[in-house]
Amino acid sequence: MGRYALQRLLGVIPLLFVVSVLVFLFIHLIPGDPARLIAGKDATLDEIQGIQRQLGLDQPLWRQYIDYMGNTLRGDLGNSIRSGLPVTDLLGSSIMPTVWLTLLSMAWALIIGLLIGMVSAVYHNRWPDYVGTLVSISGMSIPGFWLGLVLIQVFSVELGWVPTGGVDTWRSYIMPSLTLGAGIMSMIARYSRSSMLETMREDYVRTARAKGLREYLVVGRHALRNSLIQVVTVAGLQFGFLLGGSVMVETVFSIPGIGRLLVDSILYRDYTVIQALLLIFAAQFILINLLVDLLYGVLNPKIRYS
Amino acid sequence: MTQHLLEVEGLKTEFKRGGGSVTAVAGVDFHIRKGEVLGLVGESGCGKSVTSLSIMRLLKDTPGKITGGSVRFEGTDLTKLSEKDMRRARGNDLAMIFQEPMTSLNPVLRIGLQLTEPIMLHLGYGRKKAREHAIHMLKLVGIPRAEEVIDEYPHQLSGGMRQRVMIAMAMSCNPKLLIADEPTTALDVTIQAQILDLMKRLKEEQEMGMLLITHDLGVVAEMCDRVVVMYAGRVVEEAPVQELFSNPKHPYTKGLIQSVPKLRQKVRRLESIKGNVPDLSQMPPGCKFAARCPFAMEKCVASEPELIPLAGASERKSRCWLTQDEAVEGGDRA
Amino acid sequence: GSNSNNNGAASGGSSSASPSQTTETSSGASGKGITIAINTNIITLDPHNASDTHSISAARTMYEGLLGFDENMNLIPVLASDYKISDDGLTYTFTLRDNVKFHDGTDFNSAAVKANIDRILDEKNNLRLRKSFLKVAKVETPDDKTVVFTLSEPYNAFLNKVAMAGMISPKAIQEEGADIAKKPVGTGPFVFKDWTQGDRLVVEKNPNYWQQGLPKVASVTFRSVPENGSRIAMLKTGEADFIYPMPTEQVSQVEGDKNITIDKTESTIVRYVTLNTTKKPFDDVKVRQALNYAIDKDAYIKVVKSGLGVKLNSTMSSKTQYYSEQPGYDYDPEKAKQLLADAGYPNGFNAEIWGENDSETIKGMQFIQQQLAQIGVKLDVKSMEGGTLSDMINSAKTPEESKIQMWYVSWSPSSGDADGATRGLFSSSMFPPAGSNTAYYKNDNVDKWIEDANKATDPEKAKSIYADIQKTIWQDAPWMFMGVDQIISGSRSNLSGVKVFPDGSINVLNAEVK
Amino acid sequence: MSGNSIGMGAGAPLPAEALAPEKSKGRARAFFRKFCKQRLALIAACFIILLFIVAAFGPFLTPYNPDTPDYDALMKGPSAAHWAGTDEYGRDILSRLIDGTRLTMAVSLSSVLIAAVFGTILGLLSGFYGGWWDRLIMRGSDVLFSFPDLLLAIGIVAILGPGLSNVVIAVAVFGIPSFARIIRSVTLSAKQTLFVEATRSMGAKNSRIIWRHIFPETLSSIIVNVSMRIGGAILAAASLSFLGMGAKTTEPDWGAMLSMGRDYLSIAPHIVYFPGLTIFLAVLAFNLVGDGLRDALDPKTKN
Amino acid sequence: MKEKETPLVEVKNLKKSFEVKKGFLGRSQPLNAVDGISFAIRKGETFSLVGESGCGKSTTGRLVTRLLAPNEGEVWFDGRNISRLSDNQMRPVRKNMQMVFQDPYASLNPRMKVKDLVAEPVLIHTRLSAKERDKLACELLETVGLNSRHAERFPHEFSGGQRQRIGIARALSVRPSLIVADEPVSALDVSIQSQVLNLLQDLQENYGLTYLFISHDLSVVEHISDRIGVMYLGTLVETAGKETLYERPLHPYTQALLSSVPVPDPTVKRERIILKGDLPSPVNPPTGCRFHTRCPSCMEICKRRAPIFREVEPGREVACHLYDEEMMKLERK
Ligand SMILES: Nc1ncnc2c1ncn2[C@@H]1O[C@H](COP(=O)(O)OP(=O)(O)OP(=O)(O)O)[C@@H](O)[C@H]1O
Ligand SMILES: Nc1ncnc2c1ncn2[C@@H]1O[C@H](COP(=O)(O)OP(=O)(O)OP(=O)(O)O)[C@@H](O)[C@H]1O
Ligand SMILES: [Mg+2]
Ligand SMILES: [Mg+2]
Repeated sequence: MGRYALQRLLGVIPLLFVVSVLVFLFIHLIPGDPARLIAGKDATLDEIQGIQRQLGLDQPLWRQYIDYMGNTLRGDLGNSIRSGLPVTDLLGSSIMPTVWLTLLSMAWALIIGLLIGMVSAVYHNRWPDYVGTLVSISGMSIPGFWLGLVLIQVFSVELGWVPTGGVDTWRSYIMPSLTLGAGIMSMIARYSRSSMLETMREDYVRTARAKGLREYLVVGRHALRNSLIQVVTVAGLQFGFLLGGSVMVETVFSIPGIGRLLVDSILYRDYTVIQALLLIFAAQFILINLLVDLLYGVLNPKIRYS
Repeated sequence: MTQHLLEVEGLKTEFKRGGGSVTAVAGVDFHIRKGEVLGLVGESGCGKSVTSLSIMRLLKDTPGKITGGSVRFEGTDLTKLSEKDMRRARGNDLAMIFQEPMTSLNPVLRIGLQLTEPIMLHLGYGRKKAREHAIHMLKLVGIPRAEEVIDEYPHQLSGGMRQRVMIAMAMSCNPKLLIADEPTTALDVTIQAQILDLMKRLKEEQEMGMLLITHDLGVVAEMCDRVVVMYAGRVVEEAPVQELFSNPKHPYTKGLIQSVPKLRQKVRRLESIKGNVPDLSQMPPGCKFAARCPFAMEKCVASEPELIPLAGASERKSRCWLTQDEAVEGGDRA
Repeated sequence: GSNSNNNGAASGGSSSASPSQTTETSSGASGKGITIAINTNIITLDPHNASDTHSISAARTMYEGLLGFDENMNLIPVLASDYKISDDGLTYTFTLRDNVKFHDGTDFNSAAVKANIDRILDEKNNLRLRKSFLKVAKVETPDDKTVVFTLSEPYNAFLNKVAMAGMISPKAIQEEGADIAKKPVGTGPFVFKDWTQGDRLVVEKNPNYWQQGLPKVASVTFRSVPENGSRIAMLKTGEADFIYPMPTEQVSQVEGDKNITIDKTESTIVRYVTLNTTKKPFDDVKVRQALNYAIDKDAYIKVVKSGLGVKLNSTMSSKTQYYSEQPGYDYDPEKAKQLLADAGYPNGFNAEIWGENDSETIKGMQFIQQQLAQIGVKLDVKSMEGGTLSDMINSAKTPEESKIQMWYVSWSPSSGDADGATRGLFSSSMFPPAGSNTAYYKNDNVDKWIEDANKATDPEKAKSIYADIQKTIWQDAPWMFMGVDQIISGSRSNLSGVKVFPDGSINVLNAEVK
Repeated sequence: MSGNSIGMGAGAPLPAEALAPEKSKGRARAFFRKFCKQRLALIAACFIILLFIVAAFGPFLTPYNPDTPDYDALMKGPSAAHWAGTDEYGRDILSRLIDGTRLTMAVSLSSVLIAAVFGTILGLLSGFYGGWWDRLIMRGSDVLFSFPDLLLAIGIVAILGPGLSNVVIAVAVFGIPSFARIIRSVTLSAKQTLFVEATRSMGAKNSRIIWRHIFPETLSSIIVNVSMRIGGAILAAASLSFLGMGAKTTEPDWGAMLSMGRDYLSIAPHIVYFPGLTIFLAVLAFNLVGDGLRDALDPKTKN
Repeated sequence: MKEKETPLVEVKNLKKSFEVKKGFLGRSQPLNAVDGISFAIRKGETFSLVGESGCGKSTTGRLVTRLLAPNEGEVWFDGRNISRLSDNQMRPVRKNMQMVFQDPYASLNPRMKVKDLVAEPVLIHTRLSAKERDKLACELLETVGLNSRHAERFPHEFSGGQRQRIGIARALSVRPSLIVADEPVSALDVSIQSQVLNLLQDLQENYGLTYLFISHDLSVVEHISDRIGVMYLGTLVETAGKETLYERPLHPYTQALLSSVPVPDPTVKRERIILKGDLPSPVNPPTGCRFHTRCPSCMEICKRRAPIFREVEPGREVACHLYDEEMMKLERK
């Protein structure tokens, strides 16, 4: 397992390299001059050129890339163009809120989604199935920012149950993770429903019944594990989207996470921060894929043992 | 008359399909005695599996439903049992082996768990004792390294081994009746020979009744005491195995036996039954075989003959107008 | 005569910096902290490098300059108790206040001031404030309490710039280096506690603050809450004691709420549309005037600003130095059509209007589009992301290359000075990319006056020059003059003393929780 | 011909009908029957058809001019005159919703179709040819996947300038990698099918195998995914609007209406509720139809 | 004599291995699906390959038709080495070799009409117009015992046997000289199976076809073949004419195989040779003779050295040390 993981991780390096080049080209292709944006509207040309010199933005692109890569490889992500703060500081403070947010979203989305999926599958084409389907499809039809705003209006302003946002207590995370998880929950519910339905048609489920097992064992032990294998893959992919897609939720709920950091950095063309963030996104995406594969192996002995 | 182990009478199973429903099994009668192997043969789709699933009441996840007849097992009608009582019987008195050893075992659970499930459930053994019993069963079906195999996953075993595991599982609670639905069809001949050998041996040791479903007449000839031939959801002939092969009565049975290429038979051309099995949803009114029957008469197309015991032989029945005259006078018509 | 402290240095007549502590109570320090929700992140805590208002607000809780602003953007003495300006306008002499200590315990003295100015001027540091001090030829410290600045040429706005420069402890500058942006050490009423960029800044009461009895709250927390709806929700739930900006749309809703107080002030932020005077049809002054007549500014305030704003009556806000109100351009579509016809566009014309993509700007552009449609001018509204827009504007190296036609935008002079509200926008040396004269407005008189005003050491003279400038530009109409923003903040009713100044910075010195 | 009687036994030749029972309703018909079985999906499909009609004839259906402001009737709640109330400019929200249908549908449909076309081509190539192609395309989609959507969107909108088509492209680009992956996996399994191997063994060119045999296999996944994704595209476009990167800001589109109106949530909620509800219903409908299509096209689900 | 003897297909020491990943931890390993087999098929003859599942029959079939490229060895078709041809060069050759597949359900594209299915090879290889193709398709359908009225239908409307006829019609459409039939009847019911077997025999007579017939069913193979090759784990263990093979199997595997076939006659009681154990994995096959782990007459040498596949009597080749006189001699020493 360890060697496999290592192998996979090493295989990631070229990908990261490609990503870094693309990212670099891409963000430099986007119009907008960070020097001008930082300097502000009333800046003089001299001032702007000074900033460009200081940041090395007057160098040819390839030179900038080499410098950047050199520093990155040395573990120096540089300083934010906009605030002058070390990029590592910025990342350090914004990663955890996003990680918590996504983990919590994922957790409840998985639990509820699987539950709905299972109930839907067991009561296939009966009313619990219809209700489950409706709930799950509704979950993916609501715009996230809208759901967030409504939740705040109802649960914070009207009822005063939970804080409107921030990251002060675990209670601050309730609404954001509800909002963020809604779509994923729906996805998982739908995938687990269809994969459960498929699994329930398998021969070994019939075998389990032929043994005289009770229904909950048939479903819970024999069908669920097998469906999980497929659901995990979907959930893993979604996880990547979660991390990247938390921008809106972080904005609505004032969570100082990497999503918001990214938006801000993009708006100000804070190249160093964007580059670092994108490498993190890429690495995270790859890591999650790897994790999914490993989990896949844990759940699926065929892969684990052969 | 002595009580049979299993008595199936007028069993009828329908499937919902589209708007209406089709009758996959349309009034099947047969019986199995203790220690007897009954073969159930017939073409694909004639209702063999549905019959066996109906007996086990395993139609839950299909659109199928038993709509008539009775399945008496040691006197009790299984079709009338509550789901709970039926669960108690399944895996215990009645065990089943399925055709596909590759897919009938749960790929993500260890052999041990799957084997001990029915043992703990029906025999009430503890985990440890159940495991010992499971190992014993694995040894019984001739699996080498039983102690290791029990902790492995199905995909680590070959097809033949898996089918042995399935057999061990089915036999683990000393069933009185074993239903084997094409247990060797998916296996290679050399492995099939091993498995058939094993089943024969076990059957003799355990004294249980067996319903062996197959389309391979060779297997029937080797394994069975009596044979029931099905066609289009109906029993068309029933006979002791020797007589079936030496003197088939129903034209379908005849055609079937003649169309099988036999080793060292050296015929230029094979006989064959023309045409195809009729579609379940569009059954002709008369004899279901009439359209393919070389001896079909007008009568055959018009009305369907009944399954009638034949005179001169014990336990012979046939569903054909041609053999009606051989019928036992005043015999107990089904 | 010598022009000393035209704002009355000794008196501290404004409420904000009043050293006379009549209101002093022990309960002021009762351990209450307050939370202020703002709409963007605090970028840096380096007072010499902060360019956005919230960073400036944040820095000002911990840092003070020799001078400061009151709530009308008038200059007031802070760390300097007095100052003198020589007649030639080249020498500025500041007398420093006694007994002021930095948070790290070191003394505030003239050496500290010099160290700060050196830091600002050091090219290596590349600080935003540097350009404001480029005219400083030398800084002398004849004694501990006196600092003398000598300028290379007269600079009318110099005092405003001095007011922008917060004083950092020289020891901290030495020790922290660049990290000073994360760990501020100043003389201000609050001491740095904790800062997570993007989330919050916490500052605590400075127990040794030189103004007796201040501050009256134990701590101040700034939280960045970008979403309008969330910010107001926090105010309603009491999670925030003060929010700025208060979303204009929501004002009417909370106005009846007795727990919430709304405060409105006119700002220095002006909103306008620049018209590229080098491009047809905007090269004709009649067309430009016609466009100005075509806008119903009352409706503009009502619709776009939810009634919270005032019409722009000059090139700058009334809160800006040397403001002079101009008459005219009342809503008159008939006259507008007439002017257009006179200019040879009886059927109007088509044009593009550019702007950023925030909802407020989009709303404004839509409004303008609707209004101009009445006189036959069809606008194509192009809202662009800020960086892109800036590139679109600044990629033209000469007026001929410029693509810009109309740009709906706002401007606020960073230190409330008239030069800042004029030069960059109307001087012909400030065509993009050098500056923000996106109207490509060129009037030789105006160019000359801008230089003259800058050198004028007499405020009265400066005032009259700026009046000429404003009048001329108003008539030339290189802009459509739209409105002046109101600064609207919301606070819990039990909080007083938190003020937003016309430049948008938040002052918490007098914050008090009842 | 001699073969004529082969295997037909001695009896008289049977009529063809007896050989193969007449059930040649065709797959399309069967699919339609299956689909109509699903009530929810059917209702949703009707709703979508309605949307298309509204999109086509929008300008003739609006009770008011959707762009005419009425400064005396700002943010009025629903009434007999204005069924869905008026917005912050006093414009009739219902008219704007009707008018916005066209733009919203155009953006979402075209972006999904673009994604589908490119994703399908890439998926087919990558799945069919494997090897170098496959690695390139899949790594490419990895890269795209690991690129945050938002950056892509901003980047595209920023590079190409604002405007409808660029939002379409931005939304489309998100969709390409997932389409490519789905189609790739379908292609991989279709490639394994015996009938594809059979075609190869006949000596067919790759192009023929791909377009005649594999592409039709992927069609049902394409259809299902398109219908599912349209909902997602509506949401994505709305999210772009939320971040200020929407389509044309002056013409109504639902997402822009929703995101521009959100500042009024607590004072004039109808400004947000109606666009929100419309988006919800439309996305729901597309998802339900997608679900229904999947069930109807899935050979495993019997009736 | 030489000219006459040129076989239609000649396979020389053909090898094919697949890279298989062992789990997700392991490296990929070669799986020698076909490991050095040689045989020849004369024009007009039916040559059959039998063996257990996974022994490489289908792989051989796909190598012969060049659906797979061999790792080693050569395939000669009609006097031409086709094992190194490119896809493009191979295309015209395919006109002369067509395939019939095991699964009549999966080998017909469910989306195509029967007439299009049947005429697809014609479309690929000739320039006939659509009309001519339709006409040809109808003729072909009649040839295989279907009706021209079936032409407009879709495959799902047919039963398994009928579909297999469609598959055969398709293979016939370009008048190939060789038809490779991979388990063409094993998915069919016995009653239908015999129809198809008869059809294949008739077509061979009428059109002078050559068959490479792949099956695991010894009875079927005996019925249809002229010569038979028995495969075990990627190698040929014995080839012989039908008569000799069934009368007097030489290789112990062939013997066991024959004795394992259940005979549909309850009166026959045979002495069975029941092999022990399972088929070893082709990823790491046993050393020496591949069959030695299950062989009832295994000797010492079998474990060490692989026997050579050699002609032991005219038209008969075996790979077994039992028939290896020199080896036997060596062994005795
Ligand atoms: N789940 C199901 N849903 C609908 N119809 C079914 C189902 N299972 C079986 N049938 C129908 O019932 C009939 C009998 O099927 P059954 O499986 O019993 O045949 P069989 O004799 O076992 O054939 P085989 O030899 O192929 O296993 C078939 O026509 C089949 O279409
Ligand atoms: N594309 C492939 N990739 C990897 N392994 C393969 C591939 N094709 C075949 N094999 C392996 O090669 C061996 C021989 O396969 P082949 O299909 O030729 O066997 P067969 O004799 O036709 O078996 P069956 O009777 O089951 O069809 C098997 O072990 C199989 O798993
Ligand atoms: Mg069956
Ligand atoms: Mg094969």
